[in-house]
Formats: sequence, structure tokens, C-alpha cells
Amino acid sequence: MNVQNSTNNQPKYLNPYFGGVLLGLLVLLTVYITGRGLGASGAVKSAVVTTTETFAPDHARDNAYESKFVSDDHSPMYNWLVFESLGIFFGGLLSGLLFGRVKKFRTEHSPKITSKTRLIVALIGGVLFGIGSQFGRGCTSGAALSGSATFAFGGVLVMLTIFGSAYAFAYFFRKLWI
Amino acid sequence: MNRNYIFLTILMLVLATGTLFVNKTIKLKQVEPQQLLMEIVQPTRYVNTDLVAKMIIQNDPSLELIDVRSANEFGKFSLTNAINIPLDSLINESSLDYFGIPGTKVVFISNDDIEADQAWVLTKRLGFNSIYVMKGGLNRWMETIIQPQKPSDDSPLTAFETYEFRNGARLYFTGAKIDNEETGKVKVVVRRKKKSAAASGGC
Amino acid sequence: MKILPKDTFLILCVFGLDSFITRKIQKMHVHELNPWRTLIALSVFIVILIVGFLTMHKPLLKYEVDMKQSMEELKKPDACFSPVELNEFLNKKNQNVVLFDIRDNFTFGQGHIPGAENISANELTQEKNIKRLEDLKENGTTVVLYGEDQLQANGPWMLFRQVGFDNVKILLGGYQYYIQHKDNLADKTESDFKKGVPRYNFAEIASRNNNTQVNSETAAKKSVVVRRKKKAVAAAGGC
Amino acid sequence: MGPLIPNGFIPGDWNFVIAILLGIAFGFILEASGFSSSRNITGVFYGYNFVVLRVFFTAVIVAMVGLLYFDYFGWIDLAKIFILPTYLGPMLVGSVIMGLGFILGGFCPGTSFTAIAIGKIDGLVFTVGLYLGIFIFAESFPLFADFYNSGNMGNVTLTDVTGIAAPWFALAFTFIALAAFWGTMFIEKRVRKNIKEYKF
Repeated sequence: MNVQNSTNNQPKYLNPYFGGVLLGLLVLLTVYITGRGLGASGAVKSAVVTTTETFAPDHARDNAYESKFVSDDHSPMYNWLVFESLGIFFGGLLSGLLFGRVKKFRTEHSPKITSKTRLIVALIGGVLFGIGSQFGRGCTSGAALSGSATFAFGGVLVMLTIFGSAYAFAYFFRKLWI
Repeated sequence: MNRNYIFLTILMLVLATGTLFVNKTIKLKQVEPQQLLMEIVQPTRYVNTDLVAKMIIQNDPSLELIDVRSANEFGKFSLTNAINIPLDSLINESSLDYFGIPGTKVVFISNDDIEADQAWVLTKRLGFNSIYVMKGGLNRWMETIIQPQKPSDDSPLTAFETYEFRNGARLYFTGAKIDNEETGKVKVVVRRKKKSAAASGGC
Repeated sequence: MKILPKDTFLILCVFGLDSFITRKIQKMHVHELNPWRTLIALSVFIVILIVGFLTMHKPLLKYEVDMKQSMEELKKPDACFSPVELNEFLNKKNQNVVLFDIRDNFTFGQGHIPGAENISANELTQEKNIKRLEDLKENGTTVVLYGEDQLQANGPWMLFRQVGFDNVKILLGGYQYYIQHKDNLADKTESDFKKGVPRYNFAEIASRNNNTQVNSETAAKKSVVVRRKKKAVAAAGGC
Repeated sequence: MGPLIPNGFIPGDWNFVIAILLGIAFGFILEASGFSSSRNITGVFYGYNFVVLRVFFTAVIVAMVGLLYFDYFGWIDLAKIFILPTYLGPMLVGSVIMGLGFILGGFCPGTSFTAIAIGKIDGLVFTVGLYLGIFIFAESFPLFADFYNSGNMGNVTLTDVTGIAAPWFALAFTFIALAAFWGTMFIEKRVRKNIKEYKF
């Protein structure tokens, strides 16, 4: 710790391998307790279904996709992944407070682009990620991380394809980041 | 700095290589032999013919009779609603679907009780619960239910009660046979277990 | 294998980038320099694994044959010990045999096959008895299990065959058969002690509609007549 | 004895409490490793910061190896854990779309939540995008319902598909990951030489 504190201009992050071992142990613990992996995009899906159901209940039931997640017993928000995602938010807040990274609202972007560009691109990226995660049956945490860790064929497939295609596209969007 | 990383690398490699040695054999989901032996020596798995008869008469929906005799023998005679799984095909994938259905009691039947008991041991090894053996098998079924013996006069009262029940059961299984045949044939309820009770999840 | 093209692409990518990025030198982050916490975390993981190794209980018995084979074990004729063989043993013709009586102590005291040892069913799982079986197996001694009837010994016999004691056999007919026929064990044939065959013509008895009037006494008599009529049916089980 | 909840060692009522606790731990690790910064994350694609690769692959190999040992100890019944179902075509297409979204957005769903937590507007916008994306997907679902359900291989593991035992995959992944760690260490040094200021 004191090594990190001595240099103020250095980011105070964990050693990535330390984070990785912790994350691996967490995945193990999650599988040990619940028999399933971690996830994130499922929570957003629940949110989508909930809003559609609130504003247009009939529509949610008619929709071939959303109707799968609508039930009479309880709201779609009453879901394991929603609670877990809440936890992710608070965990991030906790860590941010601890390491002094919680500051006023800001946008992080490469000096070559404006905030506006960054936000528009982030929105497009989010939309694409949202669509892709539904086809891929999960995002990087649900499918790629937990899936690969449990030796699921689909998980490894998703992991390799996400990173592979991101590398393939990286060259064209280099201005956004460096 | 690099020394620690080298050490970490070696550690991780050793750990990963270790998995090769611990998971050599493909493990099947089975009851541990010692546990199985403990269950075997307890006679709780035996049910008598009277109980089976009573359950059939009461149309108990939880009763599932598995007849382990050959298909030929089964064709000649079988108990009401019994399912035929010859002992040879017991451990086939399709046969095992009949076991482990929540809320059912599986009772094995054979000519005597030996084969039924063998089926029980094999199924138990695979970890299925709520399985029983009809003691005495169909031979005793014939001796007790179909041709009950009148107890001698100095027998206790319960013996007479059993005798009366068996007489009634005999009427049900033989006299009422004609009526029963149609309903019995129609009502071959094939219950099969739903696949995989694994945890659901996803992203 | 899929990593390989990705990595080469990455390296190409990086060298390509050099022309775009022309700035000053920066070394590694401080937090990446020292992995001592990583070492601690991984050590904790290893400690968990060591605990797992130490606490893992080692089973006394292990299945040696899979389900298919254990099914076939049932049909092997040499897995059974017939009363005829028992007679030979009792007449000192075959001495490489040990008889285990798995009934309880009390019943054993009331009467047992001469020369039998008493290990009641509940004691079978005990370590010393398993060791005993292992020793006997190494000596090539045949172990014959018997109970009150054949059924009582059936389960333990099956289990011991499944965990690899192929010297364990079951006494056909059990003690009851022995005590009933102990004077003429030698002249009995297979059909006498064979289990698993129907003793009645089930279909015939069960479908008689007029037998409601049949006196139970005559019915019982009749059953004696029908006995052993169905020898022709080959029993599915070996013993 | 594990997994605990499906085997009934922990009552199902605790499910959501455990979900929040596990989520907090997850969020903490993500943020503390630097995943709340999109420029940290995308560094992996340009060679100046390989934190994603390191954290991700370390986690995968530790979890893989751990699961195998836990299975051996009898702590986890591998037959009872959830295996992600494989839909070959949709998964490939979805992953390519996700890859594009990744390089544009700079986040994945989990990390964007932690980015919101520390006050990043781009994280918030990314999450709104996620929401819109799933909404668009749900509304236009009938158009590609057939494709969505095509190529179903069931809940298959690598062993089911290839017939190679799981430990070999764990070993292979460990080899690849460790090689990648050492390789990227040099790449990173080389690339960072050219960056004037680096403090994301």
C-alpha cells in the first residue's frame, strides 16, 4: 500500500493478477453456493421486460421474446441477476470510495475526441452489446467468464469470438482510444 | 520483481497439471459402496404382498410397479398397471427415466424376490431413492392374495383380519378382472422423469 | 489453437501502432511491479486445496466393475455356490472355502451350517471384516455368504462382487434350504434350489372367474400339484 | 455436497441476499482492478494496458482448476451446475456484435455498472444503450426468432463436444494464459515507451 501511496500520479489499482485470482475464487464460490455463474446483462433484460410490462402489459405478453420472462407471480425484477447487479453497483461504489475514485460526474475519453463523440459512441456500443448479448445468451461475465470457467462449450466460443472480433475491429476505431 | 512472477507462473502450472492426476477416471454418479452396503443390510426395502394389493385396490397414484421378468412372462400375466423392464435392460438410459420421479414409490416385482432384489441393488447403486421390493414376488402373490389360506382357529385376530382382506382382494383381482381389464388397459400411465434438475442460470 | 492467429495479429497491430504513437517513455505501473498479494491469494487457494486433500475421506471400498459388468456378474454360474457344492465341502472334499453366516448372533447360536463363521450383516461394513475378505481373496479362498434365505445374502453378495471380491459366492437356497434338506443335499438337482422361476401358472390362477367359490383348502392343495411344473422357463437370473 | 442452494444446504430464501453479497464482491474486484475505466479496458486491444486479459484469464484458469479439484474432493457436483447452452450460429453472430460493441463502447455490462458507481457518464450512457439494445432486440424478435433458436446443441461442455477430458482443457488454458501474460508484458513495455502520459 505505501508503495502505491507514494506516487500520486499512479492509478491505485490492484495488481491485475491479484484481481484475477480473487475473481477466480469468487467465481468458484458462486458456483459452489448457487450452482450458476455470475452475470450482468440479464439484469438489464429484466429491466426492459419490467418497463414494457408496466406501460404496456398486453404488449409484453404478446411479444414472443418478453413473454418468456413475464410471470404472474412476481415482477421480472425479482430475479437473481437483478440483485446481483445491484451488488455490482454497490461493490464498485465501495471500491471507488476506498481508493478515492468517486468524483463528480465526468466523461472519460481520448484527448483526440470530444465528450459528445465519446457519449454517442458509447451509446452505439451499448446498443450493439445489448443486441449481441441476447444472441450470445450472455455477456462477458455471464457467458465468457462463468461459461468458460465451467467448461461450457458456448462460454469458450463466446469468449474467443468477442475478443477475436474486438481485435479485428480495433484498428478502425483506434482514434477513439489512443 | 520477475522472480515472484516466475514463481507464480510455476505454481499455476503445477496446479493445472495436478488436475490431470486427480481426475483420471470418469466418475459416474453412484452411491458410495459402503453407504450402499449399509442400505442393503437393512430390510426396510421389503414390502409385503398385502400392502401392494392394498395400494393397487386404492388406486394409489404414487405406486409404480416395475416388473423385471422377461417380456414373454410379462405378457402372460402382470399386475395392474405394472411396467415391464426386464432385468437385462434395467440400466438402459430409457429405463432409468422411470426412476426418481418425485412422489412415487417404485416397487420391483419378479417371480421370486431375488431378481427384484438384484434390480433394487443396481438401481440403488445409481442413487435412486423410494424404491422397494415386493417380498416373495409373484409366487407369494399367488399364495397370499389369489389363493389365501384360512388361518387355523387358534390364530390371533389379526390373522383373520388379513385373511378377510385377502379374500376381498382376491375378488377384486380375479372376480372383478373383466371390468378391470378395460380400465386397466386404458390407464397405462407412462410417467417419465423430466430431464436434468441442474441449476438454471444465464446472463 | 485459436489464440495463435489472434496473437500474431496483435503483434502486427502493435508494431503498426508505433508509427501513430510517438511520445515519451513510461514504465510499468507501481501496482504491477510487486505481486506479493497475488502470491498470498494463490497461497490461500492452495491451502484450501490442501485442506480438501486432507479432509477427503478415503472410501474403504471402491467399485471395480461398472453397471454393465455387474449385470453380467449376476449371470455367472461360478458366482454361486450350490447346495451340491456345499455337500462336497461338508464332506471334506473341498477345503478352500470359508462359510460366512450373515444372520445375527442369536439366530446363529440356534443353529448353523457346521464350520460357518458368524459375521452378521451389520458388521459387514466394519474395516476388520473387509480386511479379512481381502486376505482371503489373496489366498484364493472362496467365501460363501449365506443368510436365512437366499434373499438375505443377495444384496451383500452383489455388492462384494461389484467392489471386486470375485471370490465371494452366494449359497443358493440359503440356510432354510440347507436345514430342510441337510440329509440329502447331494441328490438334489438345480431345479430344487433354483430361485426366480414361477411356481404357478399365474395367468391361469389369476384369471379364474369361478374361483370365488373355491375352498381355500383345495386351492392350497392345488398349488402343491402345480409346483415345479414350469421348469421349462429359463430364468433370467443366473442364480 | 455443493452446489449448496440446489442441494438444499442453504434455503432458497437466502438466494437474493447471497446474490447481493456476491455482486458486491464482484463489483469490488472489477472496480479495484481498474475495470471502471473504459480506456483501461480497451488498452488490451491497442497494447498499452493488458489488465483485462490478465484479470480475465487469471480468473478463468483459477476457476477452472479450482472446479476440477473441488469436484475431486466431492465438494461440487459438476453434474448439478448450470452449463451455458450452446447455440452455435446465434452465439457466433452475437459475439461478433458484442465485440464491435465492446470496442465502441469500451465497457461490458458488468463494468459499466461499476463505472456509473464512480461517476462516469459514459458508463451511464453505455448502460442506457444496453437497455435500448435489448429493447430493440425484444421488439424486433419475431424477425429473427428462427435464427435465435437455431443451432441448439444443448448444455454441452467442451468434453461433450470434443471428447477430451476437462483437465486437458484446464492445462491448455493455463499454458495459453501464462504464455499470454509473459508475452503481453513485453508488448506493453514496448508500446508504453511511446505514450507520453499514462494515467487512466
